[in-house]
Amino acid sequence: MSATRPITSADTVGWRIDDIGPDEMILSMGPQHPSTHGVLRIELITDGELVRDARPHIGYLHRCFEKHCENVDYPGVIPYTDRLDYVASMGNSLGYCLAVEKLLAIEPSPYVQTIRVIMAELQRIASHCVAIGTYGMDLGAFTPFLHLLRDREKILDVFEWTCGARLLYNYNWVGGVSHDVPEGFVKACREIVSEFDQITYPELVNLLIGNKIFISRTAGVGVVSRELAISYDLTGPNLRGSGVKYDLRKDEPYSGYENYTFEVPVGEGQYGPKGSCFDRNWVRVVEMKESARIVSQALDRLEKLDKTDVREKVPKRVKPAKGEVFARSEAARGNLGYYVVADGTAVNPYRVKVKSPCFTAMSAFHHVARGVMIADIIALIGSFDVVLGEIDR
Amino acid sequence: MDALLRLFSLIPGWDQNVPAWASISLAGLLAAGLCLGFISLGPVGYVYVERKLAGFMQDRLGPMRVGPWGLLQTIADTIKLLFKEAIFPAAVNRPLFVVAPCLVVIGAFMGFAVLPFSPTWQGTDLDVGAFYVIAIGSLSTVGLIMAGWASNNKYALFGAMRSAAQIVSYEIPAVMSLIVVVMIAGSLSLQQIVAAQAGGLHNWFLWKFFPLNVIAFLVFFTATLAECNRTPFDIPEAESELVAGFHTEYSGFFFAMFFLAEYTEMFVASAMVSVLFLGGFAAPLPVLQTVAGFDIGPVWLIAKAWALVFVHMWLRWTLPRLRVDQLMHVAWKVLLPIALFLIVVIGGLLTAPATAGGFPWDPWFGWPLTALLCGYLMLTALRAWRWHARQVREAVA
Amino acid sequence: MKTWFADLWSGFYTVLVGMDITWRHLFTPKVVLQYPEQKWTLPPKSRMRLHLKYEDCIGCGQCARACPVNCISIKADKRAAGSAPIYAANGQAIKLDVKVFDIDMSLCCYCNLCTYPCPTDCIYMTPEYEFASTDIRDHLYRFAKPDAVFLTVNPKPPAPAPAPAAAAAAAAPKPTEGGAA
Amino acid sequence: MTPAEICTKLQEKFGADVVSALVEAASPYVVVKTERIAEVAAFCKADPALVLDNLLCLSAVDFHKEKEPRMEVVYHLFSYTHFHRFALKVHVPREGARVPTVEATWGAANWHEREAWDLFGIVFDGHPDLRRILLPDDWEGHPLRKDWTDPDFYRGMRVKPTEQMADKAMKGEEFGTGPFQHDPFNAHVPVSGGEA
Repeated sequence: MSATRPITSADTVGWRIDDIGPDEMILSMGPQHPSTHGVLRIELITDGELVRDARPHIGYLHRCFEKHCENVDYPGVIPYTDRLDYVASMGNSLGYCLAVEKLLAIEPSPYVQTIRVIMAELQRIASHCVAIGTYGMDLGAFTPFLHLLRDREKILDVFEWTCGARLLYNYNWVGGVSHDVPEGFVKACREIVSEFDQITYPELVNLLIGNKIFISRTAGVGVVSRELAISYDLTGPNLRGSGVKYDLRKDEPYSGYENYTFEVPVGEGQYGPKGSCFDRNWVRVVEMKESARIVSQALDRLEKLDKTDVREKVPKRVKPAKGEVFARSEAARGNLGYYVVADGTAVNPYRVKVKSPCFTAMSAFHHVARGVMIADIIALIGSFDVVLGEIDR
Repeated sequence: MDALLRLFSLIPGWDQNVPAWASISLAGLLAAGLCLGFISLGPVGYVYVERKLAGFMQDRLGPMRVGPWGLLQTIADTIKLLFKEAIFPAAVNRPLFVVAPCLVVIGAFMGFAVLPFSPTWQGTDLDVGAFYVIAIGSLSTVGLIMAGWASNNKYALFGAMRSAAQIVSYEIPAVMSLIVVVMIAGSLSLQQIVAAQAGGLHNWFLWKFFPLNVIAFLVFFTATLAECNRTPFDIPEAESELVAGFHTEYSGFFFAMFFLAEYTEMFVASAMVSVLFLGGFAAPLPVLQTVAGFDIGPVWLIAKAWALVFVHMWLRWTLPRLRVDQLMHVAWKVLLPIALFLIVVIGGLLTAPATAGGFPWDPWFGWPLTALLCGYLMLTALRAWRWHARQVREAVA
Repeated sequence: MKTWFADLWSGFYTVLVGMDITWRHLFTPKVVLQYPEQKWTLPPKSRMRLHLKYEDCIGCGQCARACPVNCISIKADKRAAGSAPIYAANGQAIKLDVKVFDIDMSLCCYCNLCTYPCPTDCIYMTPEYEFASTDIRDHLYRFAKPDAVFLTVNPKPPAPAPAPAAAAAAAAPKPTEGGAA
Repeated sequence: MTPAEICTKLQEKFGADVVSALVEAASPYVVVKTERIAEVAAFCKADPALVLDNLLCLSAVDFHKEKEPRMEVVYHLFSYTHFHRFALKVHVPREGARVPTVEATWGAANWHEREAWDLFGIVFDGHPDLRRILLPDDWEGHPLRKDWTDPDFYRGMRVKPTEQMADKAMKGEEFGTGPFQHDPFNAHVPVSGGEA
């Protein structure tokens, strides 16, 4: 089996003909492939339908986010963070703001924190809607995708109503948020949440997740063991799918997450080994429900809190002292870490490094992809729920 | 063809002046032309219906732009496809690349030769009609493999290999459950199979040996679904895995031919299912067989076939697709044992004198069950409508 | 054997459950908006095209500095000595002649950061979103009108309370002229 | 364990190889001698009191303006057993930087190190697959270094951001669509007319 031959840094382009065995074939999947969730390229060595080895190539969407950050001021970075994980922008900017606030030692008011929590959780629902919907589509079920997008649209409507944009919000600011919630926001959110709980969630479970074909396509496929998950720094639903009960919202609460009661779902391995594609998706599905729970609690809290100026703590000029901070937050796709270094002299960050959850998830891909079938490769990419904007940055 | 011949003889002096071979040839050509028209225009309708259904199931509207409610959308698409450039990638095997879609269409088209639309409206009543359809149906496999090979594309090759494996595997449960029907009818001729089911809904083979034949029906229907490459068995095209499978490299008119073949095959398969299990051109009530003295058998057959095509579409927009090994699992380990079991059991029942004509309760199940199914569907539809109305009321309030 | 039957049944049953759901969705309300005929009512905060009330611009360039993608370019000169003093709507004296105020909407990232530092609230985002074009140059909006007669501008400094003219303008945006033409 | 305890433990084990430590700040770290980082990493993961089994982030920072210009590689670690966090740092020279790989200890380091090589030019000795990851394979230079300047051309295409249309308009130039105008391979592409 020549596929296991160590790859030297000399062959940079890809596998060659002498890397594969007599019955094997190199299949290049992507960057223009319907199911690679953007522009991911995967080189596969296949023996018929079986995948012997896989090698992901990333970078097709690289925009050098980190270089951008060094050239704009601290608030100017936020629009760029929105474009990292463009499916869940609220979570990204929240993570960045938390990091810079830690650097500046600002604590936003509880009112602002509650708004942030509502936004982040609504965004998580919207993001998981896309994740599960596209996952269904990867497996050939088109209908759940559009049912879920219908719900996502409602959430985006609320976002647009609040901050003026549907996808790239620039809503979370250092020390606050850009706009206060509009009149009638609480009622609209409650409607969304109740509709999600009563209609979308049961329908999703019956139509897609409970379907025997879906189960047999996902259960037992792409099993990520607990050790592999931790070693490769899989986070968020990918980690919890492997049975590690770790959620930053619970274990390192930020933005007042300690005030809400919610469960942290973990993969239970109902239909096969723990850590399979099914478990990862199951965790996402249950997480949507828990997020809806958090949203309704946060809405209660928001009604009780006194309205404060949401830009009260926003500094006129963000210029932190020399220092560095590594802050993590639980974005929709996992732990999003920002490592921000300030040199104390400039209004630009000296260095911003993003630890994106998709990047690390994708780095474990080749371990899981060995020995599965081509159709499972699609299922696997979808179950890691990667967004190439965040991998390539 | 018989009907056409009879029409000819209505013309005064035809029989005297035109030799028999000429009128038979003319009738054959005319029949072929009719079928060709039917299969070319049919997909226009199916595609529209499918897109509308998909839209409605997904809370969308489907095509709405071209014509009222988008009625002319598929016609516009067809025109576009016909006038589009057929692109030949540099490395394709050109002769095979061109022949493949033709073969696929021919395979789909030839099934029409034996489909009985009424006692007289039939291309020809072959003695082995049932097997003919099955045999011809797998001719398209050759076309698919050719297309996949000639495209010189790894994805197309995968699609071709998958489709070969799939169609060959699903022939077997299809034929096995077909044998059940053949045993009951005592003939392979489609005319005689339909004739054995005449006299009302309770006489359909679906309700014979209740509930054994229902299972046979499901097996056969599933197998035809797989032979038409429809979801959940659409792995040869599997657009999320293999881009477009065997027709990845096709464009323009050649792509349209694959499309045509797929929908034609769907119709032929559904018509076969209705001939074998749902009485073919026999009406559910004998009274409905003729309207003003005219035999409306073709209408019944087409209606039944379309109902089954609707189920095909319904399934497609509901289910995910199976993986290739699970597909084989379903064929060989699920459908085939069931079909074999049914052959043994029903064969045994047929030889026993007490049950040679079916179970005593057979006539009593067809009507209530059909009514129950239709009633359930209507009720849920009504509930959904009323829910809609309530939503509108609340929105207004 | 038992799992075989269980799998068979669960496969059959879940298919039926799924079909039931899609059947019901055939009759449920549709959520489609047929765009050119039906249009969204955008919320007033919508961030679509940038607009500049040129009459109020004092040429301070804070918006250009705030822009993370540098889509605003401003060139301003000192007003000629002795020319009559003019003021923005909120009473700020305009001391610079804004010669060039170009916004390249093909670069804009719609982040709204330029509007916050503006001292006269003269740059704002309008809910107008239909400005797609086949030529990228049509997205260069040039707001500077060097020969403009400032009809709306106060000739004198206004009364102490500055009129919230910009806020009113943001609520009811007028169609913009200018642009590339 | 608190950062101070972790630091003491590391100092006990590695002595002078732990160059310096900052444990009181918000983000505590120790600086380790570059050659020993792989051993320190293995120890951090294996020691039952530490079990820093998760590499949260591996980032490189280019301090080019310091008195002695250097680059730092920062390892943010986390333990799923004890739920504590810690950071290791190594200092490397800006030219010819080499750091032993920790890929054997934490799988996640594989791609992070490739990224650091790609964007900073730090070579990780012993890395199994040290290729460029984000940039094209034939890219020259390492763009996140502070002394990086954009090249003018990459494969005949203009790399530098074209001057903004507005600037060009001010100079009275025809502003085409960037790269196409200057690209010899695209010289035949007409720049569509239009008045601005």
